[in-house]
Amino acid sequence: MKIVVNTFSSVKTLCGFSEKEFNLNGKSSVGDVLNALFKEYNTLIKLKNKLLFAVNEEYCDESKILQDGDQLSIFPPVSGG
Amino acid sequence: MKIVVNTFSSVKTLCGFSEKEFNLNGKSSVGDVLNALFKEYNTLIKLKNKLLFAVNEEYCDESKILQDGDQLSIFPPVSGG
Amino acid sequence: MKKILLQKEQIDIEKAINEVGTEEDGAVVFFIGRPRKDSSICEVKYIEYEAFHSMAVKEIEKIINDAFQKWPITDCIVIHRFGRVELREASIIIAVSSHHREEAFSSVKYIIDTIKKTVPIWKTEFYFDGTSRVYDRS
Amino acid sequence: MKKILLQKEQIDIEKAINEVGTEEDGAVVFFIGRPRKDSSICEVKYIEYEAFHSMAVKEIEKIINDAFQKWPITDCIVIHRFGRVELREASIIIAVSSHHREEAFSSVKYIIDTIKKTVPIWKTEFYFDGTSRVYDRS
Repeated sequence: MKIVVNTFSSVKTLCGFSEKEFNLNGKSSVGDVLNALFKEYNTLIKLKNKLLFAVNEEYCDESKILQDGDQLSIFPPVSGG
Repeated sequence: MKIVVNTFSSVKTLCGFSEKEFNLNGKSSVGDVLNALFKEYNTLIKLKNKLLFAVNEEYCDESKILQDGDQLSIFPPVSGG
Repeated sequence: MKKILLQKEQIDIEKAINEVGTEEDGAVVFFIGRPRKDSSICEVKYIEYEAFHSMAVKEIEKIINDAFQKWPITDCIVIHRFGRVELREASIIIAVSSHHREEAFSSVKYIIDTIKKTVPIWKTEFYFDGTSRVYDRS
Repeated sequence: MKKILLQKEQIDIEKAINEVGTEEDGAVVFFIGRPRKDSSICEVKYIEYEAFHSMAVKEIEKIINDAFQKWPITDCIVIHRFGRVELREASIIIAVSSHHREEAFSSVKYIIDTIKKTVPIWKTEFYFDGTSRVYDRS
Protein backbone atom coordinates (compact mmCIF):
# COMPACT_ATOMS: atom_id res chain seq x y z
CA MET A 1 0.00 0.00 0.00
CA LYS A 2 1.07 3.57 -0.69
CA ILE A 3 1.08 6.63 1.53
CA VAL A 4 2.36 10.15 1.00
CA VAL A 5 4.58 11.74 3.62
CA ASN A 6 4.81 15.50 3.70
CA THR A 7 7.09 17.51 5.92
CA PHE A 8 7.30 21.09 7.11
CA SER A 9 9.78 23.52 8.59
CA SER A 10 12.91 21.93 10.08
CA VAL A 11 11.67 18.41 9.31
CA LYS A 12 11.56 19.36 5.65
CA THR A 13 15.10 20.74 5.88
CA LEU A 14 16.43 17.63 7.63
CA CYS A 15 14.70 15.18 5.26
CA GLY A 16 15.33 17.18 2.12
CA PHE A 17 11.85 16.61 0.71
CA SER A 18 8.49 18.23 1.29
CA GLU A 19 6.43 15.42 -0.19
CA LYS A 20 7.35 11.81 -0.93
CA GLU A 21 5.47 8.61 -1.68
CA PHE A 22 6.25 5.57 0.48
CA ASN A 23 5.41 1.92 -0.14
CA LEU A 24 4.49 0.08 3.06
CA ASN A 25 4.52 -3.69 3.44
CA GLY A 26 1.48 -4.67 5.45
CA LYS A 27 0.04 -3.03 8.55
CA SER A 28 2.15 -0.03 9.51
CA SER A 29 1.81 2.66 12.13
CA VAL A 30 3.00 6.26 12.06
CA GLY A 31 5.80 5.10 14.38
CA ASP A 32 6.93 2.46 11.86
CA VAL A 33 7.24 5.08 9.12
CA LEU A 34 9.05 7.38 11.54
CA ASN A 35 11.61 4.69 12.41
CA ALA A 36 12.25 4.12 8.72
CA LEU A 37 12.79 7.87 8.31
CA PHE A 38 15.19 7.98 11.28
CA LYS A 39 17.31 5.29 9.58
CA GLU A 40 17.39 7.19 6.29
CA TYR A 41 17.70 10.72 7.74
CA ASN A 42 19.86 10.38 10.87
CA THR A 43 19.78 14.06 11.79
CA LEU A 44 16.00 13.89 12.18
CA ILE A 45 16.62 12.02 15.44
CA LYS A 46 17.40 15.27 17.25
CA LEU A 47 13.69 16.13 16.96
CA LYS A 48 12.59 12.74 18.32
CA ASN A 49 9.84 13.07 20.96
CA LYS A 50 9.15 16.61 19.79
CA LEU A 51 7.69 15.77 16.41
CA LEU A 52 3.99 16.19 15.68
CA PHE A 53 1.98 13.98 13.31
CA ALA A 54 -1.20 14.37 11.34
CA VAL A 55 -2.92 11.85 9.11
CA ASN A 56 -5.15 13.45 6.51
CA GLU A 57 -4.78 16.75 8.33
CA GLU A 58 -5.94 15.46 11.72
CA TYR A 59 -3.48 15.24 14.60
CA CYS A 60 -2.63 11.72 15.74
CA ASP A 61 0.06 9.91 17.71
CA GLU A 62 2.66 7.36 16.68
CA SER A 63 0.36 4.39 17.27
CA LYS A 64 -2.03 5.45 14.50
CA ILE A 65 -2.35 2.70 11.86
CA LEU A 66 -2.03 3.95 8.30
CA GLN A 67 -4.43 3.17 5.47
CA ASP A 68 -3.73 3.02 1.75
CA GLY A 69 -3.70 6.52 0.30
CA ASP A 70 -3.19 8.27 3.63
CA GLN A 71 -1.35 11.58 3.80
CA LEU A 72 1.05 11.52 6.76
CA SER A 73 2.34 14.96 7.78
CA ILE A 74 5.37 15.27 10.05
CA PHE A 75 6.46 18.56 11.56
CA PRO A 76 8.20 20.16 14.55
CA PRO A 77 6.35 21.98 17.37
CA VAL A 78 4.32 24.84 15.92
CA SER A 79 5.36 28.46 16.44
CA GLY A 80 2.72 30.61 14.78
CA GLY A 81 0.90 33.56 16.26
CA MET B 1 -15.95 80.70 54.46
CA LYS B 2 -16.88 80.05 50.86
CA ILE B 3 -16.89 76.89 48.83
CA VAL B 4 -18.03 76.09 45.29
CA VAL B 5 -20.33 73.14 44.70
CA ASN B 6 -20.47 71.69 41.23
CA THR B 7 -22.79 68.97 40.08
CA PHE B 8 -22.95 66.53 37.17
CA SER B 9 -25.42 64.33 35.36
CA SER B 10 -28.66 63.62 37.27
CA VAL B 11 -27.48 65.60 40.31
CA LYS B 12 -27.21 68.66 38.09
CA THR B 13 -30.70 68.02 36.75
CA LEU B 14 -32.18 67.58 40.24
CA CYS B 15 -30.42 70.64 41.71
CA GLY B 16 -30.88 72.86 38.70
CA PHE B 17 -27.34 74.27 38.82
CA SER B 18 -23.98 73.02 37.66
CA GLU B 19 -21.92 75.39 39.80
CA LYS B 20 -22.91 77.44 42.86
CA GLU B 21 -21.09 79.25 45.64
CA PHE B 22 -22.02 78.40 49.24
CA ASN B 23 -21.25 80.29 52.43
CA LEU B 24 -20.53 77.96 55.32
CA ASN B 25 -20.64 79.00 58.97
CA GLY B 26 -17.74 77.40 60.78
CA LYS B 27 -16.37 73.87 60.42
CA SER B 28 -18.44 71.92 57.90
CA SER B 29 -18.14 68.49 56.38
CA VAL B 30 -19.22 67.26 52.96
CA GLY B 31 -22.14 65.60 54.78
CA ASP B 32 -23.24 68.94 56.26
CA VAL B 33 -23.38 70.54 52.81
CA LEU B 34 -25.22 67.50 51.50
CA ASN B 35 -27.89 67.75 54.20
CA ALA B 36 -28.39 71.40 53.37
CA LEU B 37 -28.82 70.44 49.71
CA PHE B 38 -31.33 67.69 50.59
CA LYS B 39 -33.45 70.34 52.39
CA GLU B 40 -33.36 72.70 49.43
CA TYR B 41 -33.63 70.08 46.66
CA ASN B 42 -35.92 67.33 48.03
CA THR B 43 -35.79 65.13 44.95
CA LEU B 44 -32.04 64.71 45.37
CA ILE B 45 -32.82 62.39 48.31
CA LYS B 46 -33.60 59.52 45.91
CA LEU B 47 -29.87 59.39 45.14
CA LYS B 48 -28.89 59.34 48.83
CA ASN B 49 -26.25 56.67 49.61
CA LYS B 50 -25.44 56.46 45.92
CA LEU B 51 -23.85 59.86 45.49
CA LEU B 52 -20.11 60.28 44.99
CA PHE B 53 -18.07 63.22 46.26
CA ALA B 54 -14.80 64.83 45.29
CA VAL B 55 -13.05 67.77 46.89
CA ASN B 56 -10.67 69.55 44.55
CA GLU B 57 -11.03 66.65 42.12
CA GLU B 58 -10.05 63.95 44.62
CA TYR B 59 -12.63 61.41 45.78
CA CYS B 60 -13.61 61.67 49.44
CA ASP B 61 -16.42 60.58 51.73
CA GLU B 62 -19.04 62.54 53.64
CA SER B 63 -16.85 63.02 56.70
CA LYS B 64 -14.32 65.14 54.80
CA ILE B 65 -13.96 68.61 56.39
CA LEU B 66 -14.11 71.46 53.90
CA GLN B 67 -11.64 74.31 53.70
CA ASP B 68 -12.20 77.83 52.46
CA GLY B 69 -12.08 77.91 48.66
CA ASP B 70 -12.66 74.18 48.22
CA GLN B 71 -14.41 72.86 45.16
CA LEU B 72 -16.94 70.20 46.16
CA SER B 73 -18.18 68.02 43.30
CA ILE B 74 -21.28 65.89 43.73
CA PHE B 75 -22.36 63.30 41.19
CA PRO B 76 -24.17 60.00 40.73
CA PRO B 77 -22.40 56.65 40.14
CA VAL B 78 -20.23 56.89 37.04
CA SER B 79 -21.20 55.10 33.82
CA GLY B 80 -18.46 55.78 31.30
CA GLY B 81 -16.62 53.27 29.17
CA MET C 1 4.37 56.09 26.30
CA LYS C 2 1.13 57.12 28.00
CA LYS C 3 -1.60 59.05 26.24
CA ILE C 4 -5.06 60.10 27.38
CA LEU C 5 -7.63 61.91 25.28
CA LEU C 6 -11.16 63.00 26.08
CA GLN C 7 -12.63 64.09 22.79
CA LYS C 8 -15.87 64.94 21.03
CA GLU C 9 -14.66 63.67 17.65
CA GLN C 10 -14.76 60.08 16.42
CA ILE C 11 -11.77 58.01 17.47
CA ASP C 12 -9.11 57.26 14.84
CA ILE C 13 -8.50 53.64 15.76
CA GLU C 14 -5.91 52.92 13.11
CA LYS C 15 -3.82 55.89 14.31
CA ALA C 16 -3.92 54.58 17.89
CA ILE C 17 -2.86 51.09 16.76
CA ASN C 18 0.07 52.51 14.84
CA GLU C 19 1.16 54.61 17.80
CA VAL C 20 1.44 51.80 20.35
CA GLY C 21 4.26 49.31 20.48
CA THR C 22 8.01 49.43 20.05
CA GLU C 23 10.06 46.94 18.05
CA GLU C 24 10.47 44.97 21.27
CA ASP C 25 6.72 44.53 21.74
CA GLY C 26 5.22 41.28 20.51
CA ALA C 27 1.67 42.03 21.59
CA VAL C 28 -0.94 44.75 21.33
CA VAL C 29 -4.30 44.30 23.02
CA PHE C 30 -7.07 46.63 22.06
CA PHE C 31 -10.44 47.16 23.69
CA ILE C 32 -13.22 49.01 21.89
CA GLY C 33 -16.40 49.93 23.76
CA ARG C 34 -19.48 50.73 21.72
CA PRO C 35 -23.06 51.76 22.63
CA ARG C 36 -25.42 48.79 22.75
CA LYS C 37 -28.76 48.93 20.98
CA ASP C 38 -30.64 46.58 23.30
CA SER C 39 -31.00 48.30 26.66
CA SER C 40 -33.20 46.81 29.39
CA ILE C 41 -35.84 49.48 28.69
CA CYS C 42 -36.03 49.89 24.93
CA GLU C 43 -33.96 50.27 21.78
CA VAL C 44 -31.08 52.70 22.08
CA LYS C 45 -30.64 55.14 19.20
CA TYR C 46 -27.52 56.87 20.48
CA ILE C 47 -25.72 57.73 23.72
CA GLU C 48 -24.56 61.01 25.13
CA TYR C 49 -21.58 61.12 27.47
CA GLU C 50 -21.01 63.89 29.97
CA ALA C 51 -17.61 64.18 31.62
CA PHE C 52 -16.08 66.02 34.55
CA HIS C 53 -13.15 66.63 32.24
CA SER C 54 -10.23 67.62 34.43
CA MET C 55 -11.00 65.03 37.09
CA ALA C 56 -11.74 62.32 34.51
CA VAL C 57 -8.32 62.80 32.93
CA LYS C 58 -6.66 62.67 36.36
CA GLU C 59 -8.50 59.48 37.28
CA ILE C 60 -7.63 57.78 33.99
CA GLU C 61 -4.02 58.82 34.57
CA LYS C 62 -4.06 57.16 38.01
CA ILE C 63 -5.44 53.95 36.51
CA ILE C 64 -2.82 53.87 33.77
CA ASN C 65 -0.05 54.53 36.29
CA ASP C 66 -1.36 51.67 38.41
CA ALA C 67 -1.30 49.38 35.36
CA PHE C 68 2.32 50.34 34.65
CA GLN C 69 3.13 49.53 38.29
CA LYS C 70 1.39 46.17 38.14
CA TRP C 71 2.63 44.90 34.77
CA PRO C 72 5.68 45.41 32.51
CA ILE C 73 3.84 47.18 29.71
CA THR C 74 5.33 49.60 27.20
CA ASP C 75 2.66 51.89 25.76
CA CYS C 76 -0.88 52.75 26.74
CA ILE C 77 -3.47 54.90 24.98
CA VAL C 78 -6.93 55.62 26.39
CA ILE C 79 -9.37 57.70 24.36
CA HIS C 80 -12.89 58.39 25.64
CA ARG C 81 -15.57 60.29 23.75
CA PHE C 82 -17.94 62.84 25.21
CA GLY C 83 -21.11 64.18 23.61
CA ARG C 84 -23.15 62.11 21.20
CA VAL C 85 -21.93 58.65 20.19
CA GLU C 86 -23.83 56.64 17.58
CA LEU C 87 -24.32 52.87 17.52
CA ARG C 88 -21.22 51.04 16.21
CA GLU C 89 -18.98 54.04 16.89
CA ALA C 90 -16.36 53.62 19.61
CA SER C 91 -17.16 55.37 22.89
CA ILE C 92 -13.82 54.29 24.31
CA ILE C 93 -10.66 52.62 23.11
CA ILE C 94 -7.84 51.24 25.21
CA ALA C 95 -4.63 50.07 23.54
CA VAL C 96 -1.73 48.52 25.41
CA SER C 97 1.47 47.03 24.05
CA SER C 98 3.97 44.79 25.83
CA HIS C 99 6.77 42.36 25.09
CA HIS C 100 4.55 39.37 25.90
CA ARG C 101 0.80 39.10 25.59
CA GLU C 102 -0.24 38.19 29.15
CA GLU C 103 0.48 41.62 30.59
CA ALA C 104 -1.25 43.45 27.75
CA PHE C 105 -4.42 41.38 28.31
CA SER C 106 -4.30 41.82 32.09
CA SER C 107 -3.75 45.56 31.98
CA VAL C 108 -6.39 46.34 29.33
CA LYS C 109 -8.91 44.38 31.38
CA TYR C 110 -7.86 46.14 34.57
CA ILE C 111 -8.04 49.56 32.90
CA ILE C 112 -11.54 49.16 31.44
CA ASP C 113 -12.91 47.54 34.64
CA THR C 114 -11.54 50.38 36.76
CA ILE C 115 -12.57 53.17 34.37
CA LYS C 116 -16.14 51.94 34.61
CA LYS C 117 -15.98 52.21 38.40
CA THR C 118 -14.07 55.41 39.10
CA VAL C 119 -13.84 57.83 36.18
CA PRO C 120 -16.41 60.69 36.38
CA ILE C 121 -18.14 60.19 33.05
CA TRP C 122 -21.88 59.54 32.74
CA LYS C 123 -24.00 58.26 29.93
CA THR C 124 -27.53 59.09 28.96
CA GLU C 125 -29.26 56.63 26.65
CA PHE C 126 -31.53 58.11 24.00
CA TYR C 127 -34.19 55.71 22.74
CA PHE C 128 -35.94 55.32 19.41
CA ASP C 129 -39.27 56.30 21.04
CA GLY C 130 -37.88 59.75 21.87
CA THR C 131 -37.33 59.14 25.58
CA SER C 132 -34.02 59.05 27.39
CA ARG C 133 -32.55 57.79 30.64
CA VAL C 134 -29.58 58.88 32.71
CA TYR C 135 -27.59 56.02 34.19
CA ASP C 136 -27.54 56.99 37.87
CA ARG C 137 -28.84 53.78 39.49
CA SER C 138 -31.63 55.75 41.22
CA MET D 1 -19.88 35.76 11.76
CA LYS D 2 -16.69 33.73 11.55
CA LYS D 3 -13.84 34.58 9.23
CA ILE D 4 -10.40 33.03 8.79
CA LEU D 5 -7.70 34.26 6.44
CA LEU D 6 -4.18 33.02 5.85
CA GLN D 7 -2.53 35.64 3.70
CA LYS D 8 0.80 36.88 2.41
CA GLU D 9 -0.33 40.52 2.31
CA GLN D 10 -0.27 42.97 5.19
CA ILE D 11 -3.36 42.84 7.38
CA ASP D 12 -5.93 45.62 7.02
CA ILE D 13 -6.68 46.10 10.71
CA GLU D 14 -9.20 48.92 10.29
CA LYS D 15 -11.24 46.77 7.89
CA ALA D 16 -11.32 43.93 10.42
CA ILE D 17 -12.41 46.27 13.21
CA ASN D 18 -15.23 47.63 11.07
CA GLU D 19 -16.38 44.12 10.16
CA VAL D 20 -16.84 42.79 13.69
CA GLY D 21 -19.73 43.65 15.93
CA THR D 22 -23.44 44.12 15.54
CA GLU D 23 -25.46 46.96 17.03
CA GLU D 24 -26.08 44.70 20.03
CA ASP D 25 -22.36 44.32 20.76
CA GLY D 26 -20.89 46.61 23.39
CA ALA D 27 -17.37 45.23 23.22
CA VAL D 28 -14.68 44.40 20.70
CA VAL D 29 -11.40 42.90 21.87
CA PHE D 30 -8.54 42.89 19.46
CA PHE D 31 -5.21 41.08 19.69
CA ILE D 32 -2.32 41.99 17.43
CA GLY D 33 0.80 39.83 17.38
CA ARG D 34 3.99 41.34 16.02
CA PRO D 35 7.55 40.03 15.54
CA ARG D 36 9.84 40.96 18.45
CA LYS D 37 13.24 42.47 17.80
CA ASP D 38 14.98 41.11 20.90
CA SER D 39 15.26 37.37 20.56
CA SER D 40 17.31 35.34 23.03
CA ILE D 41 20.03 34.95 20.41
CA CYS D 42 20.37 38.28 18.65
CA GLU D 43 18.44 41.11 17.05
CA VAL D 44 15.62 39.99 14.79
CA LYS D 45 15.36 41.80 11.44
CA TYR D 46 12.24 40.04 10.18
CA ILE D 47 10.34 36.78 10.49
CA GLU D 48 9.18 34.28 7.91
CA TYR D 49 6.15 32.15 8.54
CA GLU D 50 5.56 28.81 6.86
CA ALA D 51 2.10 27.28 7.06
CA PHE D 52 0.52 23.91 6.35
CA HIS D 53 -2.31 25.92 4.84
CA SER D 54 -5.27 23.59 4.61
CA MET D 55 -4.68 22.03 8.01
CA ALA D 56 -3.92 25.40 9.62
CA VAL D 57 -7.26 26.80 8.46
CA LYS D 58 -9.05 23.69 9.76
CA GLU D 59 -7.34 23.96 13.15
CA ILE D 60 -8.14 27.67 13.48
CA GLU D 61 -11.74 26.84 12.58
CA LYS D 62 -11.87 24.26 15.38
CA ILE D 63 -10.52 26.79 17.89
CA ILE D 64 -13.04 29.44 16.84
CA ASN D 65 -15.89 26.93 17.04
CA ASP D 66 -14.74 25.98 20.55
CA ALA D 67 -14.74 29.66 21.54
CA PHE D 68 -18.31 30.05 20.24
CA GLN D 69 -19.27 26.99 22.32
CA LYS D 70 -17.62 28.32 25.45
CA TRP D 71 -18.76 31.97 25.34
CA PRO D 72 -21.70 33.96 23.91
CA ILE D 73 -19.72 35.86 21.32
CA THR D 74 -21.05 37.34 18.09
CA ASP D 75 -18.26 37.77 15.53
CA CYS D 76 -14.74 36.45 15.23
CA ILE D 77 -12.03 37.21 12.70
CA VAL D 78 -8.61 35.55 12.66
CA ILE D 79 -6.04 36.60 10.09
CA HIS D 80 -2.55 35.08 10.06
CA ARG D 81 0.25 36.06 7.72
CA PHE D 82 2.63 33.71 5.98
CA GLY D 83 5.89 34.63 4.27
CA ARG D 84 7.99 37.57 5.39
CA VAL D 85 6.70 39.80 8.19
CA GLU D 86 8.65 42.93 9.18
CA LEU D 87 9.03 44.34 12.69
CA ARG D 88 5.95 46.32 13.78
CA GLU D 89 3.77 44.63 11.16
CA ALA D 90 1.03 42.35 12.44
CA SER D 91 1.76 38.63 12.04
CA ILE D 92 -1.69 37.79 13.42
CA ILE D 93 -4.83 39.61 14.41
CA ILE D 94 -7.77 38.23 16.35
CA ALA D 95 -10.94 40.29 16.70
CA VAL D 96 -13.96 39.21 18.72
CA SER D 97 -17.14 41.10 19.48
CA SER D 98 -19.77 40.34 22.12
CA HIS D 99 -22.59 42.01 24.00
CA HIS D 100 -20.48 42.30 27.15
CA ARG D 101 -16.73 42.57 27.44
CA GLU D 102 -15.86 39.58 29.64
CA GLU D 103 -16.56 37.00 26.95
CA ALA D 104 -14.65 38.91 24.28
CA PHE D 105 -11.57 39.07 26.52
CA SER D 106 -11.81 35.40 27.49
CA SER D 107 -12.27 34.15 23.95
CA VAL D 108 -9.50 36.24 22.36
CA LYS D 109 -7.12 35.00 25.05
CA TYR D 110 -8.25 31.42 24.51
CA ILE D 111 -7.91 31.69 20.73
CA ILE D 112 -4.37 33.11 20.72
CA ASP D 113 -3.17 30.70 23.44
CA THR D 114 -4.54 27.73 21.52
CA ILE D 115 -3.35 28.89 18.09
CA LYS D 116 0.18 29.02 19.48
CA LYS D 117 -0.13 25.41 20.59
CA THR D 118 -1.96 23.63 17.80
CA VAL D 119 -2.01 25.47 14.47
CA PRO D 120 0.62 24.15 12.00
CA ILE D 121 2.46 27.38 11.32
CA TRP D 122 6.19 27.82 11.94
CA LYS D 123 8.39 30.84 12.19
CA THR D 124 11.98 31.35 11.21
CA GLU D 125 13.73 34.37 12.73
CA PHE D 126 16.14 36.22 10.47
CA TYR D 127 18.78 38.20 12.34
CA PHE D 128 20.66 41.40 11.56
CA ASP D 129 23.92 39.43 11.38
CA GLY D 130 22.60 37.44 8.41
CA THR D 131 21.91 34.22 10.31
CA SER D 132 18.51 32.65 10.91
CA ARG D 133 16.89 30.15 13.22
CA VAL D 134 13.87 27.89 12.86
CA TYR D 135 11.76 27.59 16.00
CA ASP D 136 11.60 23.83 16.43
CA ARG D 137 12.74 23.44 20.07
CA SER D 138 15.50 21.06 18.97
